[in-house]
Amino acid sequence: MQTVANIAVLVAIYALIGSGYVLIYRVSRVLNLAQGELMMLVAYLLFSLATLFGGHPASALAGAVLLSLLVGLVLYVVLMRRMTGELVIAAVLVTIALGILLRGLMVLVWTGQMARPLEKLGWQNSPLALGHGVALSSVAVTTIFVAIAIYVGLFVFFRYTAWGVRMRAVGENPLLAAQRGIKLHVAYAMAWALATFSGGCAGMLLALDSGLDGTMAIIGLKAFPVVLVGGLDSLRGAIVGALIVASAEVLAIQLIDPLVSDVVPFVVLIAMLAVRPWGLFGTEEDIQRV
Amino acid sequence: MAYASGYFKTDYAMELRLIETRWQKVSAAVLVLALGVFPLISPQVAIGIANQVFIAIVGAAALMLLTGYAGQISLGHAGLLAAGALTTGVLFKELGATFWVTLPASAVVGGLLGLVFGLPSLRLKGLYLAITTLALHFVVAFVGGEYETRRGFSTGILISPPAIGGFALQEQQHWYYVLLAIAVAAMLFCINLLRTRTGRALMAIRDHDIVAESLGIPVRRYKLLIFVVSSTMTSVAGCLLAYYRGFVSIEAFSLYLTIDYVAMVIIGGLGSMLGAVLGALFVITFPYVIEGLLRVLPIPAGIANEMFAINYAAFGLVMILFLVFEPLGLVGIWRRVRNYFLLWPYRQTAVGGGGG
Amino acid sequence: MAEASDDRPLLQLAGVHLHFGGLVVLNGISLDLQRGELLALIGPNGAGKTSVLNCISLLYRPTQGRIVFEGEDLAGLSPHGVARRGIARTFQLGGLFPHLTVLQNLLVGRHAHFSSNVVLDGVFWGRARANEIAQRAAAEEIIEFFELERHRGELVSKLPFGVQKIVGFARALAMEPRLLLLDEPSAGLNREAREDLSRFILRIKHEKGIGMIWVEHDMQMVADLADRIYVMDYGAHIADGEPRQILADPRVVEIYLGSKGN
Amino acid sequence: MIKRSQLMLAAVLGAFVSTTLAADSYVLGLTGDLTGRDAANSGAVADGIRIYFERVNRTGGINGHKVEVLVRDNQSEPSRAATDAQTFVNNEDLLLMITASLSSTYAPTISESKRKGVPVLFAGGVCPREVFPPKPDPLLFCTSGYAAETDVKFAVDYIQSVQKNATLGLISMAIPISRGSIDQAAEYAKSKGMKVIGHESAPPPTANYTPYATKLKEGGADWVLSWAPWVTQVKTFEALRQLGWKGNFISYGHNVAEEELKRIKDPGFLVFTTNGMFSDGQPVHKDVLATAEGKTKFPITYLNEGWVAAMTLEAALKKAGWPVNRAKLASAMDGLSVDLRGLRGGPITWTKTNHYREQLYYRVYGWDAAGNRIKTLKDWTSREVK
Repeated sequence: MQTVANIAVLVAIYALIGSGYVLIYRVSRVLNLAQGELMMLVAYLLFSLATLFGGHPASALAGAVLLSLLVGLVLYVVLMRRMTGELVIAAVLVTIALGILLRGLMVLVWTGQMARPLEKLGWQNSPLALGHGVALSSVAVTTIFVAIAIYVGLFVFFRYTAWGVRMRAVGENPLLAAQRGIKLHVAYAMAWALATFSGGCAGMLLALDSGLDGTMAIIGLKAFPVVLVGGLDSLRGAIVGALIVASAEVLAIQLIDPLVSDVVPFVVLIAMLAVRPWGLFGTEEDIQRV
Repeated sequence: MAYASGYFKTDYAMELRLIETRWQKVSAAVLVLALGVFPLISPQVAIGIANQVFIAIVGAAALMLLTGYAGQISLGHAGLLAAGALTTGVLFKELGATFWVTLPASAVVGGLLGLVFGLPSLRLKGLYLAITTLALHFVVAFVGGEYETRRGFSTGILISPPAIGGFALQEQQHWYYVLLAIAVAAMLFCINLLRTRTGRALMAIRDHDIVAESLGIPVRRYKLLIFVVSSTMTSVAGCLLAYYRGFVSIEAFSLYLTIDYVAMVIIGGLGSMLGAVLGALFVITFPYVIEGLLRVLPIPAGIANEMFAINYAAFGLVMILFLVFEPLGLVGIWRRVRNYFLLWPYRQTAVGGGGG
Repeated sequence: MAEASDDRPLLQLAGVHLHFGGLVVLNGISLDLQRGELLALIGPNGAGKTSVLNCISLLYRPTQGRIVFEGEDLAGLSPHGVARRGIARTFQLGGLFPHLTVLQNLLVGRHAHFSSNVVLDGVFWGRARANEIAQRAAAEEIIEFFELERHRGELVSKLPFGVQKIVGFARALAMEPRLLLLDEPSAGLNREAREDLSRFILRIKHEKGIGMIWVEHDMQMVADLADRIYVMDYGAHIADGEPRQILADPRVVEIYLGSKGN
Repeated sequence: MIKRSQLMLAAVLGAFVSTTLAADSYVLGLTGDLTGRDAANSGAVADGIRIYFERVNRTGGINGHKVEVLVRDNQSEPSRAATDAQTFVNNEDLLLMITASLSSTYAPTISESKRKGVPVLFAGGVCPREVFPPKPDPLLFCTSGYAAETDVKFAVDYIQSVQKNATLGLISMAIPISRGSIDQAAEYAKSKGMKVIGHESAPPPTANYTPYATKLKEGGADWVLSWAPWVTQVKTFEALRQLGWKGNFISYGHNVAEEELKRIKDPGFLVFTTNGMFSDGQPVHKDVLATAEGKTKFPITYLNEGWVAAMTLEAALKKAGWPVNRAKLASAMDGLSVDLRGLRGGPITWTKTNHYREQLYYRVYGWDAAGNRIKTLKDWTSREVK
């Protein structure tokens, strides 16, 4: 039972990080390899805000959420906007370079030491007994709920709101969408803002649960096989991918050898690339398009 | 590409010369002289940097062939470098093999791995190909890591310097000439490849693979071929790196190394061998230049440690600036500067750059 | 080029069908082409003319039916194998390699005539060097034939569209084919360029004896040049025969008028 | 355009000049993980050494000569370390290299040092095999606290002295050195008749340690031993507590341990270490506090390891005298004994047969919940180094 709970937590983390990749890819066909650094940045922003407003945890959290949206927006407007129409691989490289830049800046601003935003917020990460001998930390439980909430929110947004539908249209056929009067740059900017927000949530929750240091960026990369297995342009795929990879990882730890857990996601990924390169829920023609 | 008037070609063989005019002969001679004299007058540190540049040129040229000319994007470059270094390390440690065994062995292993890395290219393009090669990188890293741990070489394998006829290659100066020769040979190989049938076929595949196929080019075979050629070169570079550094450790071949090499071909300028050279030069010397700059500027000692974060961030920033503002890379800048001086004193917009 | 002396047709299509999912693109196309014959393939947009060419050069695999070239069924070949058997083609939009010069584009066309390999190419030794010189001479003949001398060293992306189309034509001819597939070579050309094009087509037919399937919209050119016309609509055969007879055929007139009426 | 290139040239020349003009001082080169994943450890070592020699230079230097420490960052990446080492050994004036980073950087450093006969001091991270008796490498020396095999044996013995029939769980980080040591701990504990329930190994970036903790808890461990980088140790412990695990956790006390004990405040979380904590309140600790105040971004308790290295280096340079060269310094280090005045349980003594130390002194610290302070659970215990 505990194993199931552990899988659920890891699925939530991977799905949240994965949503960041998917949102940007789906709308603008750019693979954002700075996702790990962005979630780390948002987590550090939370840490700084928590230090500033120690007494008002809610305002620190709200501030961090707002800042995450703003960071995504600014990044698009200042940087990624210039990459529209360039080679896809050039845009991807820009995100890699952005990751390097951000990491250097974060070391400069926050040093490389472990930061613990939870303490600054004045909260306790107390264990919750969930019955049947299952226990999880309260932040871990929160992570599951946040992941569900964000995914439900995203599904509703894309299905029922005007801008959600427009963003989908842009993702499917930017030319046609532009002819219909949809402002491409607005759609792309919103995708970046949303992706930074949902990835940033993963970063904040991870930091609240077990602290924050330079390795978080690499965790962002670890979630990368998840979205590839699920399909780069599908939110549903990200959930299924997270489920597959997280289960494989946790079961490998539990049943085989913990050492294998590190390679498992990539083995799953290679198997998927060999059989169905566009992922479980991805769209096939993407391969021709890029 | 005759710069001076009064130079005429009288047969097709003349067109195949790499160095044509007197002006080109003079500049080539100056370059050879400068490269030859450099280690005699430079401090050890500078020779060390030059040596790293030479090895990087071999690796960057290999990646340039693959990505810049054949249009196949690979993020497995560090894995292939690791394969060469590891082959060298394993053969040296387990069998005491000499340089004359390890170098060809690395080439063979690289070639075989190239076949494996190339297979996905038959089905996948662009981003998906990049990701597959990335996944293969992790496989190589895992295998290497397990080997080192299981055999108890967890902190890396120390390798003795290569001995050529009883003469051990140890001094930076000696390495310099050897590595320079290898880098020049690699460049000549690539340039020759590109001006002949193979190179044209690669560029045709990059620009229009379906058309290339209907012109009688076996596209799949050429894709595999270029992966094998590029991987062999890369693996040889890995072998050289192992000997030059005197150690092999799988941790030295992280994803960042791949990024360094991708940066070399992008910053240098895709689709140009000169770009591979300039890119290698730029990426290798960049941290030293930044460090030198920071050292010249008055910086309080207390934040000395931050210097390295600045260096790191600056690398990211420069890469972004290149990608956004100079997609043609250093070669683009070089051509503009060259054309400016060629046409001086006449003001004219740059003419199409065919060379490189 | 070995002149085969048999009187079998150069190319034979027998009941070729091409389906994409539920969409029927070609519906039982059968045709014969003799050596040195110039066959014009006409029909309204979407009739499946280019698809016929794509089936012959194996860019599409026919769902059903046989394509036989010089007595050999093409079904077992790859697209580059078809090209090496002596079938060359041009593309509607040129299909040139934009980052290569005119000369390099032609040399790519001569790919199959080289006998070097990657190692020899890399060291530029022996056969590789001799090949480069010999093939360069061969390419130069083509350049002369198409009067492209002054564009020889230019990047094709910098050339006007009309010249690009000629280069595409030249590249196909550089392959020394026995069958040439021309996909709307005159589209986008002005009158003067069309006259040049007509001249080239006639010279190829008379001087080189190459069989050609020619997809064309310019009925005047077709009437002037073609030996025979093959009319298609909705992926099916409508009529074929002498130009004069076909262009007077009421069914053909109706297809063209009808399509204009739409 | 010209201006920028001139500036560039000046910068490059400047870099060379600044490394070659310092011939009237003792020049040392430090390569450390200043911005990588071990930055909290290595960066603090580098700061300790820097601050120590700043004071030495203010008060007249050593034998009348100042000490200059050139610092380079290797991010624990072997290739960067190789570049650093190469830069250092090619600097004719440089006497010795100090390394403070993960063991992945040792091979390149050792390889370069051998080429030019430059002595190396390992001042943070694990001591390499080459410094241990009976035949240490003549150029390699180590002051750092870690001793891998001896460490885990001490810890196993300690657990057994507290609880005779403990069921022992083990967790390492999936890096070779940590995995290897924990494997040794498993063997040793089994030979001592303990029940060992497997060896978990978490990869360096792990999003969630709960799966590992689950396995340890469900295996029935009442003691868990960890010898790994701090993150793995503390995150596994925290995950175990989240699962409601009630046992005791003993882990190696890196220089962050003192601050972490104060943060965690859990009587079941113990650290064993060779460095005394500042809570001991020795004069040397007060000295460090007074000297380093405001000069480092790290908590001052992190600096002990760097301080030990700097004290040892000062003694070595003093002994080597002036003028000095690489060989002379190396031979001065052979047969050096440095009193660490309470930073450690005993002195550092190097001999021809031992470039590590002959005795290791361990202490176990834990949290005194009633007194709300750090307490010593077991005082200095010495172990022979063989």
